[in-house]
Amino acid sequence: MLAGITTVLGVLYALMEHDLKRLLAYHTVENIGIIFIGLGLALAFRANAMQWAAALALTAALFHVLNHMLFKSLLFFGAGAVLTATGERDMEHLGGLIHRMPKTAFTFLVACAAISALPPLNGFVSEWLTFQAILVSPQLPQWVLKFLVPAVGAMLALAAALAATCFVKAFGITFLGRPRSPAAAEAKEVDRWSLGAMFVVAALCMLFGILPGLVIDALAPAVQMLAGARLPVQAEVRWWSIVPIAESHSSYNGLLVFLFSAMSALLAAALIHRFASRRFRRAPAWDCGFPDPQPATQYTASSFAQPIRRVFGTHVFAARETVDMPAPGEMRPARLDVRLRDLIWDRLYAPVAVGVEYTARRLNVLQFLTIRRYLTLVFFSLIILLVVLAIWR
Amino acid sequence: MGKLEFDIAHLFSGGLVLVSLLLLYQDRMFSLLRFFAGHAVVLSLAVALQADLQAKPALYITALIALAFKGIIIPLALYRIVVRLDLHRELETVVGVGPTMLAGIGLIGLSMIVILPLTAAADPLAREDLAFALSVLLLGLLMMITRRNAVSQVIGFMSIENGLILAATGAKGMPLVVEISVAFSILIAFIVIGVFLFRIRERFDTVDISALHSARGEQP
Amino acid sequence: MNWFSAHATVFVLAIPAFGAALLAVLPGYRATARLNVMFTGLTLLSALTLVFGRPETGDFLLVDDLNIVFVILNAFVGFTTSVFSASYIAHELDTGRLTPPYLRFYHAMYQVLMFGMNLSLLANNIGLMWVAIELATLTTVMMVGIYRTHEALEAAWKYFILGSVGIALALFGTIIVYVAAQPVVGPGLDSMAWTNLILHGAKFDPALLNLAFVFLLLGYGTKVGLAPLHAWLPDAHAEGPTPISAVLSGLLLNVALHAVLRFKMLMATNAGVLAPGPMMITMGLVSLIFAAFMLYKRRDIKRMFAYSSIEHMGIITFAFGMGGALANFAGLLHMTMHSLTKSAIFFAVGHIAQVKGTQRIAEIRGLTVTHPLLGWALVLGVVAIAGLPPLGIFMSEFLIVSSTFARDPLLAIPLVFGLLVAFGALFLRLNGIVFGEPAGSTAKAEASYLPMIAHLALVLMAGIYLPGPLVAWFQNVAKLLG
Amino acid sequence: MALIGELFIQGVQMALVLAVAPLLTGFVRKVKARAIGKAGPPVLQPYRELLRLVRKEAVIADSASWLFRTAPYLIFAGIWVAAALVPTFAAGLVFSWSADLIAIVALLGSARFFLALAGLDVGTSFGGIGSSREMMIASLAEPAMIMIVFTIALIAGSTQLSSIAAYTMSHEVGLRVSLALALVALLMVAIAENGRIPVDNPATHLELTMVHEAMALEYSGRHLAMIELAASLKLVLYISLIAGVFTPWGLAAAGAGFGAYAIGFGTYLVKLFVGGLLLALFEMAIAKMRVFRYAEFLGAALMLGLLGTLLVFVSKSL
Repeated sequence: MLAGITTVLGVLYALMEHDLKRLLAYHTVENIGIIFIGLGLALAFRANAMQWAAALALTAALFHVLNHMLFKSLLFFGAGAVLTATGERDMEHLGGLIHRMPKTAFTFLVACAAISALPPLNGFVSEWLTFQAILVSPQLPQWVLKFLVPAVGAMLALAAALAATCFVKAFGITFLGRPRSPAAAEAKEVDRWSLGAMFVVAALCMLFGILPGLVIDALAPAVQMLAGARLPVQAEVRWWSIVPIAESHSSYNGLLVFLFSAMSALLAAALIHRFASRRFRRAPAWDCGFPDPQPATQYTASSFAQPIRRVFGTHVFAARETVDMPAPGEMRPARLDVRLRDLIWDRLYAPVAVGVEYTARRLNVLQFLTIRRYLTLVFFSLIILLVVLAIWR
Repeated sequence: MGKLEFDIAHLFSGGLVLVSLLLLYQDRMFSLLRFFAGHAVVLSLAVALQADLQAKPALYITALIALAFKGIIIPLALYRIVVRLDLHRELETVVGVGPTMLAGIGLIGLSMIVILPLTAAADPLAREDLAFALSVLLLGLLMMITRRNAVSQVIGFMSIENGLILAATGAKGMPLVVEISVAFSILIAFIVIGVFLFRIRERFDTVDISALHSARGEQP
Repeated sequence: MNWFSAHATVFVLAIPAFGAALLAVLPGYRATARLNVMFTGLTLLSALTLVFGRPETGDFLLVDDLNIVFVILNAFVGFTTSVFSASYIAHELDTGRLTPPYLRFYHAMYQVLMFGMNLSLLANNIGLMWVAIELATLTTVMMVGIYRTHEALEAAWKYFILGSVGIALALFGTIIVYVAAQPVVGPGLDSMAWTNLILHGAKFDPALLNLAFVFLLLGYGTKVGLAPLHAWLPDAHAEGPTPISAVLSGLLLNVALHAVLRFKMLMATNAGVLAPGPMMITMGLVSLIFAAFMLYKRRDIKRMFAYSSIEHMGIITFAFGMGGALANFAGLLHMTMHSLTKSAIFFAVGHIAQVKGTQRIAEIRGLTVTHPLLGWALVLGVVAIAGLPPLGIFMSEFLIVSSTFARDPLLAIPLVFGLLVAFGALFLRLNGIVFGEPAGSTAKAEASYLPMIAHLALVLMAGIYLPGPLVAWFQNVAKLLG
Repeated sequence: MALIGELFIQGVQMALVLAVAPLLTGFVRKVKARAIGKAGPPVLQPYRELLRLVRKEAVIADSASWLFRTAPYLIFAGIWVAAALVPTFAAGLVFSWSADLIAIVALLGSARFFLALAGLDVGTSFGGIGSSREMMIASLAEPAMIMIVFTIALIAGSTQLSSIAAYTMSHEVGLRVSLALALVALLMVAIAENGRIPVDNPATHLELTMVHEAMALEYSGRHLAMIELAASLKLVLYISLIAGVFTPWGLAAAGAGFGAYAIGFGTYLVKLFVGGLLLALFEMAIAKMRVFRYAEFLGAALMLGLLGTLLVFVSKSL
């Protein structure tokens, strides 16, 4: 449950973040949350001796660990590339990078799609598995779990959707549109090696998404160890689709989905190019008739997040938007400032942190005792045990 | 085993407990040393008696070590240390002597409660010995934690160890007793040397004052 | 091979003993360092032969499934550590923290330590075991004090005093066990031999056994470093040479734990005793939670990881206290994993301390920038020690937690709580050390990375895939533990 | 041979949804026009529009990147594949097991993902508005959808559309509260996702209210055609999804004879017709709401879905 909350909050804060790297960091929180959902379910199942379900949940968790490793590192590569190329981390000053560094943009796009759990990439598979695990959870006896698990599922879904939003923002604002700063305007593509690395990882993302069965089988021994059971061997399921429980129950075939989409996209493109006019002409953006050459008029990260901020804002961030419009005739720019005070932090985490801090400080005294006092500790523990012994019978 | 020997053995081990109580009572360094010598003597007597009863000549060695090493050498050495480093001649106690004594009585009671209700499977003498040994041990520990002087703590430790040897000898036919007593004597030698090493500081208390920690960057 | 494995125990003991004697007289640290490595290597080899066949148990020596695990682990980590220390110590010599005579002493002591630990693991006699553990303790005391700095001496002194009290308590417990056994088995060495004790344990006087266990738990628990008997541990780790910290955390604690386990087995044979489980569980939880909180305020990196050792010892004790095949299995696994991981971490920390010239966390920053390999190795180590998948410790911790949930959910709550607290602390600290603005020298570390990497690789491998035979073996041992 | 046959059927279905999509859109428009007493464009108007768009040259903004040009095809592909997986006139199609409801939801999600990116690509303020609002809607609609999927899947014991359909056909499901809730929620989501009134108005280009249109604003020519087609495909998909899950009657079983397929075909067209009719009337009946009311609208959907799931969870245990 806590995992669920963490997940959603992580992604929400990420959504509010301009700093590319900080955004990614918040997302790590989210993904850890997802992983812990898996682990938690696994524990619950295991405690109720539902080995196969535990195996499912655990596989999902481990798979997600793997995926997260992949696409998060890819994202960080990308962010690093952007940083080296432009020296900017604030998305508000980026934009239009796709023209300057198309390859980086491509890999980053793959990573974004993967982390937003879009098929046919790997992120989707692990999330799908987690959902499947949630779907078997009504068989848990505990009532509390019965009510918690669907909620967690909802949160997971919410998180996934928000993640998509967040990465549309991340990618859109960073790579698309028009450069918002000279630095972004003359960015250079990064060197061949880092590009190579990024492409390799991206390829892995795709591979794991398309042929998840292999990964699941690879994870099987560990799962077997922990959950006492394992998922059915995926290798010989027809056409490399994955079937966690039973085919009638649920199955997913990354390969086919991938081929399908690829085929139909190509088909459509081909048809269009065959029969339709292939001509096109470059022209300034139309923008409903009032185009504005200034890049500043573009949608920015914070304005992108604004609707979400409105929706969740008041509850989660205690967001305060203060617009001060200059009185007519007054010569000063209108300014909109957004103050986010994340309530959850204040209400939930801060007290915990304070408590831990306090306890730590209290206990820390024990580091500075004299040997005699330590001996006293030993002495008293001895006495206590003896007394226990004495009064036992 | 005759009644008489039993009583004598009982007497000795009981005497040992008594002496450690007296050790607890001391507030002068030198009297403490003397009493400790007495402690060792009583121990050696008890051990010798056991050697006789169990017909294990090896135990005589233990008795001898106890007598010579702890009864004479160590006290003298400590005496020299005290004089050489002119430590405080009176012992600083953490808790007053009175409460300490009460606590000591309580500990003896505790050890009796713990040991005596044992089934009679173990022969009575062993049980007695165990009970007394345990109380000696606890008293020694109590002494270690209620006295501030390094010397008195060393003595506390040695009385613990006397208690152990008493127990070891009390257990019929226990092997390795001699070896153990030798090992312990070496240990104690170490400790005494340690006290020399730490002559700069005469108490354990001052061994790790926070100054050190700040030097080590551990002080918050 | 058979003949060899039949006498393996002799070799396992004789080689270090001989090595100690030899290294004590040989001058020249390079040679001695190499010899040190060689001897530990030989010990490892002869220990490995135990897998193929085991010698029959004698009056003094005993080989069974339980201690083979410990012996091999011991020999292995001892070997890698000696490899590490060879280069490490050389560096210490260059920086003038040590002088050749001390070094000779150091190597001799190292062998003595190995001897002591192996002896106590193989001992079939509770008295012998006691003596061996004390031998090991005293040697480590000297090693801790080897730098002769104010703090080192103080740490050694603290270790020494607390250790000796522990010794005394343990001995008393041993005596009581003998007293309990003597009427049944009869006087003499027989009633100190494990084989007999386990055999006749049922007929012993339960009350005596209880009493004995209390003392043994406290006595050896001091060595294991269970709170509140842990006081010596952090300083000893922080002030001693890093290889010794590694050996302490990785091995000596295990050895003491092994003793406790033996006595727990003895207790298990007797029906009348009050279960040792609750005591161990309590102490384990106390140590876990206490250490977890202590992690937050640490300024000294080695001391921090020392506390993390306490924490893990708590977990392991807890697991064994829970008992039952699964928990025991998890405990064994966790112990193995912890030894490997923690020694690897200490290797890394040793390199760090050498290149940065400080152990203060505040002064170690941005390691991944200045020393990528070292930094990431540390990250991996800490990730492992914090129990994140897919590394080995995650597996064991998961097993412990889940079995606890299955058996006694109430106990699981403090357990998980402690784990989370420790988790937070570790990552709080790690963040600063590894990432953040780089600071301190960027000098290259001379010492060899090999042991560290080997350990981490093993841990990773264990996390992903455990070989079947090993699992079977551990499960078998777990059953043995009852 | 059998495989060929199945593949053929699959192909037919894909072609069918593709062919039917513009018709449905046109039909809805027509009905709406009629309802307010206009003559309205002919039903086949959408086809003409598409053709016209395809013939026209495409105008691309200077600041547009390769993504801008590839996005339409990706979007189209995503939705088409999703639509192909929904049983329209026959269940248990050959590829139906290659993805389940969750996958379908996710596919739509990816289509949306790219559309939003495309909206941002040119870097105009309207595109931005569009995509940010779209994602906002999505971020609520998707979980609601997942919740609905949960409900259905838990009742049918599968996330596999064909088997769900089979389930609802075979068993007397009866009136399950949770199913009803799911239906309502699904309708709301469908409306939101297809950008119909009250959430969005496909006809408007009034900048403050448009969502979907805003993203497609910079598109023209064949790209616009693709997107339009995709949009109407989506509509078909949702209607046939609802039909397939809640009213699977007449659905031909896998490998059934041609007659069965014919029946299925007919019923399917009827279903679409009815669906479109209802949609149009619904749109007539109510007014567009403010952008930030969407949250409540979809939040309600989400809550319904969650409630449904909870009910199932509880009832499962009883």
